Amino acid sequence: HLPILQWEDKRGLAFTKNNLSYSSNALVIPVSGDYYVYAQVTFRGPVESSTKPNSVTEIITKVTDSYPEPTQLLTGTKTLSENGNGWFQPIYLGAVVSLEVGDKLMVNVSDIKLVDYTKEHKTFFGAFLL
Amino acid sequence: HLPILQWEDKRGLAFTKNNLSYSSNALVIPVSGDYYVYAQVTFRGPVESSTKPNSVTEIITKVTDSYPEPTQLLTGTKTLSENGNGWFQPIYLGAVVSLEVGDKLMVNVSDIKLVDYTKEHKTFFGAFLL
Amino acid sequence: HLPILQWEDKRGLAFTKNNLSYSSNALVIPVSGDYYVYAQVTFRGPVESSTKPNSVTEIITKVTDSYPEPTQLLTGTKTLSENGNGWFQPIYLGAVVSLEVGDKLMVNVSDIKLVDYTKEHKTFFGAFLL
Amino acid sequence: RRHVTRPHCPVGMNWIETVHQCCRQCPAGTFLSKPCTSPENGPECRPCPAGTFRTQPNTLSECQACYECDRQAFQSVLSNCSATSNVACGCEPGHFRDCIDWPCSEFSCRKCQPCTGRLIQQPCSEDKDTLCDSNCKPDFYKEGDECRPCHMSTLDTCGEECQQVCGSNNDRGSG
Amino acid sequence: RRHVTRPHCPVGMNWIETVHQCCRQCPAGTFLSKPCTSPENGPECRPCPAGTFRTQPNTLSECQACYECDRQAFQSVLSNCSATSNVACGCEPGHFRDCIDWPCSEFSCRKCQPCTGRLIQQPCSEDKDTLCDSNCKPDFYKEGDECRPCHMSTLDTCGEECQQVCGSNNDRGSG
Repeated sequence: HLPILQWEDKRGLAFTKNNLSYSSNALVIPVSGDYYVYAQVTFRGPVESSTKPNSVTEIITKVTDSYPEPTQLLTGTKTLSENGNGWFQPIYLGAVVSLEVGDKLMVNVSDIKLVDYTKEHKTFFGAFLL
Repeated sequence: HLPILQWEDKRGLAFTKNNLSYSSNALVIPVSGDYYVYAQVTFRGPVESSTKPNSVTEIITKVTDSYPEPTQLLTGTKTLSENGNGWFQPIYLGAVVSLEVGDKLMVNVSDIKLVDYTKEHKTFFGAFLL
Repeated sequence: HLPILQWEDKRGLAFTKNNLSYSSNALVIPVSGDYYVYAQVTFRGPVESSTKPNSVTEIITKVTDSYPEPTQLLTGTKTLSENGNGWFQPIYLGAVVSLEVGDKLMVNVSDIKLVDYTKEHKTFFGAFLL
Repeated sequence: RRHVTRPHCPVGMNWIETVHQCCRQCPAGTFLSKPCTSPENGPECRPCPAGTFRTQPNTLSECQACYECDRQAFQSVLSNCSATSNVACGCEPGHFRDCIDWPCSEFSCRKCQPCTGRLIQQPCSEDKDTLCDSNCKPDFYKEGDECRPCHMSTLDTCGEECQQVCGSNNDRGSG
Repeated sequence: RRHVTRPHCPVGMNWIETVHQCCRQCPAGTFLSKPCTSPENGPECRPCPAGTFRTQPNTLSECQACYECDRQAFQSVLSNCSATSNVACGCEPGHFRDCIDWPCSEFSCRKCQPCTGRLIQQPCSEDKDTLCDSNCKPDFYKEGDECRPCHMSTLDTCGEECQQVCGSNNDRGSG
């Protein structure tokens, strides 16, 4: 599977409440229902080791005890046409999904070395019950 | 008018509830109020027939009995600078709009042949009452 | 600081209600709580005076009486690889933030001359209490 | 906290929150339409509707929607979606798979290059373009990075390279 | 409307909505953990936890998260984040700051160009690439926009430009 992002859940703008908790890289759903789930990942390059990527991908996935494989809920794939020097590419995803209590939400990316983790307002992830 | 996208409303991740129904390519508003409306369309190319497009556009429109023409609610237009080979370009739109009972919401695109319809988590459309 | 966008709050699709008011370029928070805040800015070029920009940035900021400096809540930065002729680049941002009564929300951009202000459905800004 | 850890169910069974008990999993190709009333009797499982699938035993309330192959982008169906497996897509003949991402879940189908005037070192395959020989076939001369047939060359278009390769042919007035 | 304008508090104090009164500000490097019970007695201020900061006196309930320097993109830490100041990032030695936006809050660190075979007009600095002299150093000849050392040239690779510069050296059989 694609690498999973880790998140800050307490400091600065980050917070969890209404029993929506964050543990081992996932938001854990406290009560079944319809949630608006969203995430933005800012990708940037070039970076040291990685070869010149021709695309970046962000996927919000769901893991549930009722099924052995993760389910891809939302996907954003963008090809890159930036030339040699510095490039930035934000991808925002958001939609309503039906979730069960205990379901886990995670964000996967095509290449973790391309993720801009330097500022909390550029890469973020969240959900709220409708 | 620009071509209108058709949507799956029952299978896989798709669902309709709280009387929000889907018929003839549109979400039908069951009760007047403010809704958060959103849609993502992933465009991709090159495709067989179409000449090399220089831009892609996604528009969420409203059709109402009280006015003969559709109203453009949200628009995302992106020029393409990808060279010859395969390219992907997702466009996400979302905002709060005031709607009346019976209003219909649809998604128009600049060129339907450029829409990636192959995976439900790449192109999606929805709304919820605030 | 980066230039602040001005918004239409009454005509066309624009509206304010539930005491969320708009004054001096900012949405004013009427009651403390968690809000989903969002904005899309469509950037476009080339424009007369400005040199060829190599990026565009949109930032949703918060100004509060409790702190002398604005806080950056959400940021979208995209490098431009468009060649000479006309280009369009929409940036959408949206997330849940905790706000206090009296807080002010604004949208800053890297270069105000590059903002496409011509159609209300291409550049928009809003928030709703969860 | 109310639900610290979910009680563990025996192998082949999953915890069903709504009935607060373990139920047997529905087999691959089906979904859970009604939970079991007790662990002993089985849940009601219904086959995945057309256009959906489940590759594994599960206690989900719906099946996953099948992907579709991108016909407009020269993709072809390698195997159709079934109740227990997603569709598998490849490229139409004369095209190869150009991966957009890793592990190539997104790819575009590009036309195989024809190697006009050259010998084929390696034919076009599922995921690699034809590999053409670097120099031209006999009776072809190099023009930039193209190989042109001698018989198409005329005296004034036949530059130095062409002379070398096709020179003798012209004397024999062929073509 | 209920709150047309907020009552003004004296300098050094902010209006706290939850207790409907003015409270003294917490100093930079701390945040307001409990509002004051009356304007006279102070609010409870707690130091910003590790990884957060406040540069100004405030009555906020949390501190701002520190930025991080982009190590994979050759950024280096000029000064660490402290309770009262954000991290400051620059570029690793041998790189210069290539601003992506104005006022250069986003920048990438690019390798300084080496000026092989040329004199350096201006060395590489924090925010500007090395400025190389337009013509080549002595004993170097121009090839395209590169400067090549004479001693590396051999008779057949030494074109016209090279002859001019290195010609006399070859006679003296150097290298």
